[in-house]
Amino acid sequence: MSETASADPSADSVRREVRQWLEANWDPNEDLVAWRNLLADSGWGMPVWPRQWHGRDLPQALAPVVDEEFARLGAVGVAKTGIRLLAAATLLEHGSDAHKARFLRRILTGEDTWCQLFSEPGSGSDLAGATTRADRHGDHFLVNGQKVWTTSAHHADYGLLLARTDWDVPKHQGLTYFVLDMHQEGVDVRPLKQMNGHASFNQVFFTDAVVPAENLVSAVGNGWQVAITTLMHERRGADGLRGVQRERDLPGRIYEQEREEIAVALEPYKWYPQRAGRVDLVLERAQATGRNTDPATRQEIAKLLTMARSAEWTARRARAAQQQGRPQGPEGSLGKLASSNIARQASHVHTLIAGANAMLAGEDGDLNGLIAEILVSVPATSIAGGTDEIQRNIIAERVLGLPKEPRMDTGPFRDVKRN
Amino acid sequence: MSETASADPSADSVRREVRQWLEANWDPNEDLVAWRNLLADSGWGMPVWPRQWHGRDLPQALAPVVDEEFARLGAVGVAKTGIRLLAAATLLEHGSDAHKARFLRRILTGEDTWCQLFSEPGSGSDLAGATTRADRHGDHFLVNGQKVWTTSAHHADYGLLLARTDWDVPKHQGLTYFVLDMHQEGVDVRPLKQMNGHASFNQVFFTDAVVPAENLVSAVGNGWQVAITTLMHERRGADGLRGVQRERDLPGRIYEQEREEIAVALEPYKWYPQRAGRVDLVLERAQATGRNTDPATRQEIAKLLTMARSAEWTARRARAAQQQGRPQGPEGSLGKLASSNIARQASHVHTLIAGANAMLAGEDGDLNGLIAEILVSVPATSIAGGTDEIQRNIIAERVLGLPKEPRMDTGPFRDVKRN
Amino acid sequence: MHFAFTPEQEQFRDAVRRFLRDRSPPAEVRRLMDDERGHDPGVWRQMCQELGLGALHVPEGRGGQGFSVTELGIAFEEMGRALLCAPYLSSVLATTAIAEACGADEAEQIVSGIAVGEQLAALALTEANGRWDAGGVELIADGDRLSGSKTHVIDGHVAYLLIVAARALGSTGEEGISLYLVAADAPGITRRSLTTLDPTRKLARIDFANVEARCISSDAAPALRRTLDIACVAVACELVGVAEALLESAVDYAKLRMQFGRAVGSFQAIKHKCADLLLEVELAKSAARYAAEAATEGDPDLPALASLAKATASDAAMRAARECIQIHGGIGFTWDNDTHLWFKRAKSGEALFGTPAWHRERLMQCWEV
Amino acid sequence: MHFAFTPEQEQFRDAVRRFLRDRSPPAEVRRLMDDERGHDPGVWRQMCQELGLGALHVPEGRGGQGFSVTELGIAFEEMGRALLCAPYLSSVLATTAIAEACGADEAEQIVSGIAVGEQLAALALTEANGRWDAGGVELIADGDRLSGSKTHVIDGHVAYLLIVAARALGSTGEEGISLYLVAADAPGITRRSLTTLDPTRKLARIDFANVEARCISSDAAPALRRTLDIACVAVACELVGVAEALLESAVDYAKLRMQFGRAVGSFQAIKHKCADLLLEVELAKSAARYAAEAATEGDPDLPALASLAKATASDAAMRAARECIQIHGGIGFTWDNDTHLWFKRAKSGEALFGTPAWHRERLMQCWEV
Repeated sequence: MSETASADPSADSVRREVRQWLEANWDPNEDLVAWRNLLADSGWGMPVWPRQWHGRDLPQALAPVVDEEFARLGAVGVAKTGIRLLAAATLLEHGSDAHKARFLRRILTGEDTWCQLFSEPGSGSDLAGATTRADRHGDHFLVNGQKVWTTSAHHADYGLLLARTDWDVPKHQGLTYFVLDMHQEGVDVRPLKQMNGHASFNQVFFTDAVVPAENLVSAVGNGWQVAITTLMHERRGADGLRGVQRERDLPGRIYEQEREEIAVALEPYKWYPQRAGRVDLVLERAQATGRNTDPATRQEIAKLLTMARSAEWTARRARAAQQQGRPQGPEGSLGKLASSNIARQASHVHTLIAGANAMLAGEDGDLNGLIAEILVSVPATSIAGGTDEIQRNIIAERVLGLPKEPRMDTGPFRDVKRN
Repeated sequence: MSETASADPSADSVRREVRQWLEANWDPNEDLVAWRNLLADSGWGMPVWPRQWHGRDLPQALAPVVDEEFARLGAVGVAKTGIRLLAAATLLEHGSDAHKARFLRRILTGEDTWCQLFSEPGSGSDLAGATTRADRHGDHFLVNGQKVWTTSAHHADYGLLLARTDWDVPKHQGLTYFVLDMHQEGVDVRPLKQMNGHASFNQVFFTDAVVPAENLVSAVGNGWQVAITTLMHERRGADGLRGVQRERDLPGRIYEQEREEIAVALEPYKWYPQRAGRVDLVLERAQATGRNTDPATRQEIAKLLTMARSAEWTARRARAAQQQGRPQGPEGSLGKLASSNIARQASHVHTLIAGANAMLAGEDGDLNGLIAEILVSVPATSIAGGTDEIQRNIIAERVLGLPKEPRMDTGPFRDVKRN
Repeated sequence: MHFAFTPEQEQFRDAVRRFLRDRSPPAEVRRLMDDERGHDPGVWRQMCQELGLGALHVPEGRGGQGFSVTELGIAFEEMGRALLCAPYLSSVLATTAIAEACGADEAEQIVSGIAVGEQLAALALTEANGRWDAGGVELIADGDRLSGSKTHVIDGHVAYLLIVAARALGSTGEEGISLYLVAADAPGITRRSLTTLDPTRKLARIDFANVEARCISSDAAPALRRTLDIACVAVACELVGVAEALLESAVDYAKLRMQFGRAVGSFQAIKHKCADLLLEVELAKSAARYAAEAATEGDPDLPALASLAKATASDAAMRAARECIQIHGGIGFTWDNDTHLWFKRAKSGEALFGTPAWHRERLMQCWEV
Repeated sequence: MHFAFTPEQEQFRDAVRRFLRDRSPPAEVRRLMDDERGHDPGVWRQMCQELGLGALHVPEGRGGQGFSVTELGIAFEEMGRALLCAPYLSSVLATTAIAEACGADEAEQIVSGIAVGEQLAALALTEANGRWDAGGVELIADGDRLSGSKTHVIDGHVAYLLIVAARALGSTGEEGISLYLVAADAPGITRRSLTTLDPTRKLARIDFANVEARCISSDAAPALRRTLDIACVAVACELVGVAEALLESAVDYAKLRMQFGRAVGSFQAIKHKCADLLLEVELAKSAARYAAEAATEGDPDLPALASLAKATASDAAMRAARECIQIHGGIGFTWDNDTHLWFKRAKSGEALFGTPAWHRERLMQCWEV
């Protein structure tokens, strides 16, 4: 069975309908937000969402048809950068109608940017061990504590906040899920510099930051269930690169605005390709330096390319299986683990190829320092987004069905050992 | 500081004394057992043992002086093959005077052979989980159950038996340590064939095997402490090859008898060198096949030789540190883990060198099947004598001081999950 | 390129798996590995006639079943899982070589006999130098007379029909390589079973002393290349099956085996080993299936993809074999435990048609690195 | 061959360790890595004058302290542990080259200035081709005039005395290699600091345009070989120190860091990683110390042992660096955590004087495999 979408009886009618609508409405000189408001009104921006909330209730299998028609005309879609769609998916599933009315449209138009306030210095692999506290004071909560690894916090309007409201119950039961307004005095965002010199993430400090009770997304104490929704959507998006990138610079006001939006959103991610080891550069570097004639280096290159190609084919097998209607499993963890191995091997190969020049960086380094940046960025791959160890646990327990470890953190959270 | 023994004030007098005694008594045409009885009487066979029990109370540091004098004349020592000296050390430390009087002399003369009845099918890594039971019936115990991995059980006279006498206390507290007479109807020894076709070990089945109460080595329920003594002595001996091997075939009746004894004792171990990967054969095989000209194979050979040499130097560092008086630690586990890695890499290298011939065995295989035997013997290295995983636990906990895992087997043994 | 099987392909897999579960359980594998022939002729005929496994991927016009290498790969995955003892790999080598080297009519005539399981055939290629390519052939064809020795001939001890790669006097490299056909009982042929590390795959040495044979192709290097590429893909799929069987066995044991009051599979040392192994097996599976699809679709990159698949699947199978023994602990290296049967197949598969390192170098050459 | 240190050697180690604990804490490392010179001249003079580290292993008759490479190795282990920023490796290269290449009197005169920390010297060997051997030299000596470029010159940006490897016009390979001495401010010399991956080890590029220099050896290949062997041993010891520091940091963190209600070091994934790392570090330590002893004892196998040590220590240090970050988790790749400082030293040490793969091949050549 091939990868392209199967022929569904209604695919043709959907295609006709969206094509007609786009031909009647699409204008590359429209203002970006105005156009997206039109998309939100029509439901064509998020066709699989419910009709009530800016969608058209289309089955997932028909979404590619709509995408194809947008692509055919080069029509811009709703905003998809950052974690906005994780926020939207979480609110659609767990938010009140008031939340949906207030937040969803501006998520789609790109007017509001969101960030995810889950990880903490003391709870990295163990997200449910969060110790940022939210204490009720009448109609609002006061938040105190610290989050970390928060991409885009410095220009986010809202944050998805997981905070502890009860210390006397087991840790998963004492968490609550809020929407937090980032524009307030009690929120202090500071960039977090990495070993490669970039600052892709932030630390966020809360000092009596205020969340009105109406911003509760979960019931009090029920935040972990909501967080799982967010994490599930995050993992689902992890098999490929997110974000729209147009093939060429198209003319028109709306494209200019979209390019600017994407540039801002991608800024924190600019070292991500380096982190992945830049497998694409290996052959040209080997040939340019003449290291392609060294048999030991050739073996290492072959191992790398073999891993990279096999991982790509594995991802495509998983996607094809999904298109046949099999449920998506934790293959994301396999892909993530493969990426770590590939990045590590790529870094090893780049070191072999660079030889003495592996000691240089910046303008003096190979490819104007890019190779050095690869060498000092790769170590993050096996940690960020869930360590290799966590991925192996997920694979072993959820795919292979191996038993869990005995737990030491089931009592009241107050008594659980933590830093 | 060098490796040779330090100059102790009394070294010279010990040397004079043993030399005089040997010159007066040593006769290569003596009968082996008769000579060893003389050694047991004189104390020169085990000079660091107590005077009361066939020794001379010499400090460990002076033992090499005695060895050197024996070697100078080519004088045969006491029997040392198999696990007899582990048995002796355990009895010296925990046995009654009656045990010592009954067993020690015949251990030293080689008249009695011993085996170790610890491991069971259900308790491999987890020795203290033994389920072979010993139930008291008046003045004796009846033993039922099964042991495994018992080297030399088929010609052993006595076994060191660890058996469960109490199922209602935590597992380490319900074990008792016995001396079991192997020559009885209730003991059934069967060879255990390995994947390489050899049978170096036995299974031992007990059906109402009888142990008189006077053969209790530990107090009832205190067997684990005694077992630890045996295991500690076993680990101490693990850094090199045990057993005496004379450089050449010396003439004389006593040498003939000794050679026969050694041949019998070493028979179960004949595949051990294959298990270790036969690093010594690598260079000549690479040169004989011309694979030494293949750069990828050269890298793998270099990695192997580097590991092997470094491991050897590490063992010598540990020995030198001991000679400086530092206590022996769990370096044995480091050496064991290194051996696994070396054997695995050696097997890999032999496969590369053999090429297509790696598919052949027996007379058709390279070196008359020896290479094939290496390839199918190596997997045992990382398991037998304590798996790599157990070694890593020991290294991490006892050398690096990392915390232990939570235990799931601390309750009454009856309730502990087991196979 | 297809990344999922069709429902028909899945049904084919189920049929092969059911058949093998029934006819090739471990006890039968143990019986046949001690059998001189190394297979059960009745079972093999049944596999040919009921499942079409004798020449599955050969075009119908050339005596085969007309399926693709994709289906061949499915069959090999299953045969590896079940550790089948049967002349299936020798049949792939023989039928592919004939289908590639002969004209359609002749191919149909020869292949159809093999396809129904009545004739066993073997490709005699490798010689004392241990090479698996046309360039390594040293056996001499002087007119229609063959002189020299072949070794590592898969099922060469039982095949009646021998397809022999030979070299014209004075030629070198891939030039002057012919394929000859000769019955195994022709005068001047001596053959002898070799003792193999893996007793489930039998090999033979065959000596030719001025043996009269019939030339079926006088420029056979391209046919041999294609044959070996297909055979590498088939063995890669087989090794994926081997690796999967070992992984499943390890995981099953890790769930059952208790030590220290817990299933050993709850210890991260074991758990993470299994996770890493699953990743490696899944990557190898993708590589082997992609190579099979590439052969099906006539992808000119097949030589590279076949090497990539063979190297990856070999490494995965050996790792699975080592780890499966390790996870079983002591019991894992005993004769009565089945793990060593798969271990030995993986080990012999590592050397068959070239080691992983050799295939990686070939991959780099194909890709002109 | 000695496998344990003497009490005097242990005392020497303690003295160096105490000194570095005091004068090279991480904050000082961070200060000096942003410093243009890359070291604190006062601290370096003190190290030379109090601890004798400027020319520790050079015979007294040639201006050194007359200790052996064993003591040099001890110092380098400690300097690696502390990630010292100082011109100690450049001093080893320079003083060894001079002691090997010059007559005793001249050597004493030059080395003694370096030994007391008053003169900084650098060996200018490597060029654009990135090679670390005499055979790679392309810079031309035409009479007493040097023309060409050197790069990756350790401390070349601050050294006053340059020892330059040059080639006679028309010579090839290891023939025709000379060593020249020239002050860094001589007319025709241009030098420039290079941006380095590891900011704790500074490198420079130095261009020579018809520079007048003094020849101190006209057949310098043997001296350069010996110099590089000693330098490889020294760096191997340094990398052992780096690896040990990283392992200790990882283990300490694993004991403290709680996740899921337990110290992460109680999880086998972390625990076994640490155990494997300890083994690799101990093996590397044995290899580096053995090579140092071999240099001390004049073992003719030194070239092989130096390569073995360098390859092993590089691999151990890089593994320790990767695992130390991994065990720290997210915090491990932040700038404020110190791990990356050691990581970068390990990474640059991997490439310095040749990668591990290059040294393994050299080892095989030395051993005539």
